[in-house]
Amino acid sequence: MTSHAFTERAQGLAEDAVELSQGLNELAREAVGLAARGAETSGTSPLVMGITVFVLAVFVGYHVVWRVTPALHSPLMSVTNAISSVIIVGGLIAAGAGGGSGFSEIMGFLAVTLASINIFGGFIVTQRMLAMFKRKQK
Amino acid sequence: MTSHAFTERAQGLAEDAVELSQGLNELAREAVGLAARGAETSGTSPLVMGITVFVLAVFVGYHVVWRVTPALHSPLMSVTNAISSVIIVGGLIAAGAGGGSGFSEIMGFLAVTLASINIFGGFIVTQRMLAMFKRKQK
Amino acid sequence: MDQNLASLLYLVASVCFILALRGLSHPETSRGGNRLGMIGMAIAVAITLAMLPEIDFVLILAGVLVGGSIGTAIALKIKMTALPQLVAAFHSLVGLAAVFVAAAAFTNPAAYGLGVPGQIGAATLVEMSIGAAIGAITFTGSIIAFAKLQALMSGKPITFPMQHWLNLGLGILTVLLVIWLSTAESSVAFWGIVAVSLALGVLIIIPIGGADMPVVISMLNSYSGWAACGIGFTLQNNLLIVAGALVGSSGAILSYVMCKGMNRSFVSVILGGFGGETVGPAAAEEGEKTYHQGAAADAAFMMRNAEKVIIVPGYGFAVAQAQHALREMADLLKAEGVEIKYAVHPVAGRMPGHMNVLLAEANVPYDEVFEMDEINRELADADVAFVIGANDVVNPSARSDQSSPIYGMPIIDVDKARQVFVVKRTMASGYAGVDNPLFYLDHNMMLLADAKKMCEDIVKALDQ
Amino acid sequence: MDQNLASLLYLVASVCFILALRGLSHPETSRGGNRLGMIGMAIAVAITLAMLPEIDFVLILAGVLVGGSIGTAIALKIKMTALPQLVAAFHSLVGLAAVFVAAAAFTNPAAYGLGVPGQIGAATLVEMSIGAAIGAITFTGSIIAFAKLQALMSGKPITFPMQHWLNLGLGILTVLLVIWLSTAESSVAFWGIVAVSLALGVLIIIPIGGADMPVVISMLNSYSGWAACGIGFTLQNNLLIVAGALVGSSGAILSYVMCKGMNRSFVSVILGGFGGETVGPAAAEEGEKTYHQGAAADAAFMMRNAEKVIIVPGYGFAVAQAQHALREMADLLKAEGVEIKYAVHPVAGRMPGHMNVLLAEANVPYDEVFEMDEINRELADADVAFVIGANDVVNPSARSDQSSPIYGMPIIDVDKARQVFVVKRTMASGYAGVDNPLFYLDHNMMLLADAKKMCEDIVKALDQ
Ligand SMILES: NC(=O)c1ccc[n+]([C@@H]2O[C@H](COP(=O)([O-])OP(=O)(O)OC[C@H]3O[C@@H](n4cnc5c(N)ncnc54)[C@H](OP(=O)(O)O)[C@@H]3O)[C@@H](O)[C@H]2O)c1
Ligand SMILES: NC(=O)c1ccc[n+]([C@@H]2O[C@H](COP(=O)([O-])OP(=O)(O)OC[C@H]3O[C@@H](n4cnc5c(N)ncnc54)[C@H](OP(=O)(O)O)[C@@H]3O)[C@@H](O)[C@H]2O)c1
Repeated sequence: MTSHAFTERAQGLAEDAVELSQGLNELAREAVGLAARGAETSGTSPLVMGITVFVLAVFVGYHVVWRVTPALHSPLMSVTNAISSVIIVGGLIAAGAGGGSGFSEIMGFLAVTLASINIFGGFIVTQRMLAMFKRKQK
Repeated sequence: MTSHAFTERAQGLAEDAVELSQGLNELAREAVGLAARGAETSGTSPLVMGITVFVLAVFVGYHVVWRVTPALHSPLMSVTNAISSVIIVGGLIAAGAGGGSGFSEIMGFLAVTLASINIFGGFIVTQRMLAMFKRKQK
Repeated sequence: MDQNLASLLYLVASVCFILALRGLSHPETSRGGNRLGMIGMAIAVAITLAMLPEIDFVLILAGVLVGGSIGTAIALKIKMTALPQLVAAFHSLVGLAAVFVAAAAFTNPAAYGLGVPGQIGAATLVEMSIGAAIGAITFTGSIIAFAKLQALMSGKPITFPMQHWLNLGLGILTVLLVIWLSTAESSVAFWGIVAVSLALGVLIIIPIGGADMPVVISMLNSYSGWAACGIGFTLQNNLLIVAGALVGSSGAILSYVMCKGMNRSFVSVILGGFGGETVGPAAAEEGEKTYHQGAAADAAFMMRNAEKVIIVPGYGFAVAQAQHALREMADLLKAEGVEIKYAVHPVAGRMPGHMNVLLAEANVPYDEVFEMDEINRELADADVAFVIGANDVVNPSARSDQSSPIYGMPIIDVDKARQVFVVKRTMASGYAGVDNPLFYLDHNMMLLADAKKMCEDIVKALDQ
Repeated sequence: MDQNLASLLYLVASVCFILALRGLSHPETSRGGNRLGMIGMAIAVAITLAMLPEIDFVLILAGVLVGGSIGTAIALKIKMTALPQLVAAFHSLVGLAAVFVAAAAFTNPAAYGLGVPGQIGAATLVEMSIGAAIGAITFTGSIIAFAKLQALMSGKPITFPMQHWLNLGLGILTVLLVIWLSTAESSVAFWGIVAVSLALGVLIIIPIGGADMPVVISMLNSYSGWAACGIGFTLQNNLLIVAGALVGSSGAILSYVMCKGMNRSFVSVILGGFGGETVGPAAAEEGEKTYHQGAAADAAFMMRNAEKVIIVPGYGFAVAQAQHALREMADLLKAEGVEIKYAVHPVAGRMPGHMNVLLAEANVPYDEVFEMDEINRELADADVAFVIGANDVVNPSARSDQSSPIYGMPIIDVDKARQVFVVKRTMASGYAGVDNPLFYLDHNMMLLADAKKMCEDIVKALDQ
């Protein structure tokens, strides 16, 4: 191969490579665009979805609670107490995350402990109360 | 510049270009992965979100409708009739889409027309009925 | 417009719809509620238009103008006695619109952001076909209901052998077509689903008797809601899902209320075949029993001298359009110091709340109108119970006669009043086709005449 | 586990919670409801664990075991009269748990899929700090409420000049810190928010009188729900949002019910300073008026010969723990053919539904216990109204005396009964600090003694 021919081939190769890289460049840009679009057309953001769920849940809560008979308002307080301890979910994630910093694990552990007191305490005390409400024996 | 030197430079360039294109390749792959991940960690699919909204809305509907006074059950029928015509939304999209096939535009037009009959008819007849319900004059 | 902003505004519209229904918990708040419903609809339309990339206004404006003016004209002209038919007719339109929307989305998925034809997701296709199928059933079903109520078609149940098997077969066929559609996106499958569902709508409703149409209408009301939900899932639009769920539950609850008021099961209504023969059982024993027959003057005399009169309207009152005449009669009695109350049974008439609307139309204040449970406590104190065009809802055999087909249905205890008058044209039985022992009681007097005519005669007698 | 499956199961748990509250609409369904609540919680925990990429079970098990056994032990031992304190104590724990979760998410955001420290989104930071702030306020606020109810601290309102301005200032400071946090993700800002909120919780509750604590507890109940919502938004977890919204509305509605029952505005309760002086106005006029005083034997004689006795328990009944003695007394009377009914005012006692739980504890069947509106229709027919430890809720000046601070509050009309007995220890006034004209009526007899002691004495007198 003459050096000239070699040079030419090398140049051709280089040109090819540049072209290819340009193509790839475009592809990458497209992919990034796609990623952005994907995030966008998955449409509504999680925050807005959360708000939708929240608003509907407030309506449900409002109506359900107004239907609770006044005689059971004390059990209502204790059972909602237990239910609000569902934030134990947040504690579990931190307590169970192996790779976390020690601090966040301790926070998680404490959250799980406190929420557990509430969950067990709340449901059991509610059950004790409700078990006492009896109809007249006939 | 000697031809040798030239060749070397060309080769170097070619190698660079290949490397670059490889880098880009990786980037593109990463971007695609990201796009996929983005779609994934946006988390819950729209279908599941829809089901969530649906379940809560059924609870709301159940409670709200049970609170309707029996005296207003006829207006309830006509107003729900109007409300269900909110599918006009679907008709508007087809009727207004410039680039659509003629057929889908006609479908859209018909949907908009029918839903409009219902919306206007339903709300107005409800209003007529409700306007008649009067308290005793004192 | 930003998708998030649009979603939030759609949420506002959903809340408007919820509050519109909540307003109906009391007549005072109901008008505001209806206005909120309109606002919600306006928001929904505005947001949708603002979200479109480019708008072809011509078709939209044409559709809204044509539809809007037809709707307005009908709503302003319709007589309150024709409400059941009107509602049935309107339902059919919603159903058909749902079919059209599904068809538009199927043929032009790009406009809805659902991809290109041939590439629509399987889940989307299923949602779409649910919307189209329920819409089609609602359409033809409501048309049959309309025809029966408007007497364009006999109210008699149309039954034939293997009917339920045929319906079951068509149902299975629909499911198969949906599967085909979701795998192959075949347009034959799509239109097949629509065609089969249209047929199903007819077949489901024809075996149901004309008088059961109110339950059917509520059921179809419910269906139209679920169709909207189906479209909502297709378009990933929460507003449609919420609105559809509201309407769906409303219709279901109304059907339930009616069935309970009639003491019949929903299934037995839907399986049909009820209400064919109306006069049968009554005629058999008629000869043996005796009843008192009276004239307008008797009723006028007794009521003028009463302290408390309770008026119980029923279906015949609506048929006779007697509301204004009755109101006039009540006014005269009130002027003479008689206390007047109206008692409305939950299934009096042919539609839930039917009597209330008619009484309201005649300017009867709603605080003079009482529900069954409230008034039953007072009937023993009433001097006169004036039953006008009602029959089954005051039939005491529902309380005591275990063999009666309406046994267990709660009734208005008019027989507890000191004197009862029953206004109807003949001694024939009512909707349920059972004889009414009330007519033969010693303290009851039959006023056999058209309800409106009788009220006018009593007014004349009172005037003298 | 797939994210979508998890979301669906979380939805199932949400529905369980909704149905748990719905069950409370009737005592019969309430037990099943409570069980559904437990199932919902179990599902929530199971799904969360299944979703974790790798689990360190040690800490979790330790937490659940320690917390669970403490909670169970407390719940099994607690006396029903100490319920208000118990609920307050439990609230404080939920609040603190919310703070811990927020702190964990702030320091280890990766575990929650919220990015890496220093890169948390601004919206997430705001949601997080709302959860932490409300949680911290709930924590300290509930502790103060607990201390006041348990008498670890004087129930007197603690007020000082500029108090409300200080609270306002701290509130504004919190908002500024939230803004700082969301822009700079500074951990100083985060802990600052927590610290200021802890202080706010104390400052908001100390000016409120001990007897207003029930309203406060409900309000804090509501807060704990909103805190859960805040965390739910942070973690994009719909279950937390739904559960939080349920609890939030429940607490808000209970506060409203109590304020309406007391005819006071929520704002006036929260601004505090009420309930400091309890005996003031009563003492002034006491000398002038005369009242009949009786003994156990008088009450026993009258009630034995009565046909219908209506028993009205109040706060003193709870304090004296008289429920079992009262029940014994009622049993003896029933054995002699006397009809016994119990009347519970919506704000009798110190907690909504307080009296109902105590009566239920003493095995009084719930269908003998009536609400105010129901029983007020019957009081004129009652031979004896037996008021035990109640005062404000039977004070007739609420009906007639426009100058009374409790004017307009609905009351149980015991003065309409033929004979009234009031059991209390002294002639002092009740919670609202106003004199009670009922005591001086001619057909009323004061039985001045501890409620439990008096019931036991009446039992003895009846036994003879
Ligand atoms: N409201 C609903 O939503 C609903 C839904 C489904 C079914 N239903 C059913 O409909 C029935 C309603 O009971 P109802 O007591 O209102 O009506 P009904 O039992 O159907 O009786 C109506 C009576 O009115 C008389 N009548 C008809 N036209 C009259 C006229 N022009 N002037 C005077 N009287 C006339 C008829 O007797 P003559 O022919 O002798 O005059 C008939 O006996 C119930 O059986 C109920 O189950 C109601
Ligand atoms: N239930 C709630 O949710 C709630 C919430 C907030 C506020 N409140 C308020 O609490 C009040 C409740 O009314 P109420 O009539 O139940 O109670 P009250 O008005 O507080 O009166 C209770 C009475 O019980 C007497 N008493 C105390 N200990 C006693 C004992 N050991 N034996 C016998 N009597 C005893 C007291 O008189 P002596 O000291 O003379 O014995 C006192 O007058 C209302 O003013 C209400 O607004 C209730």
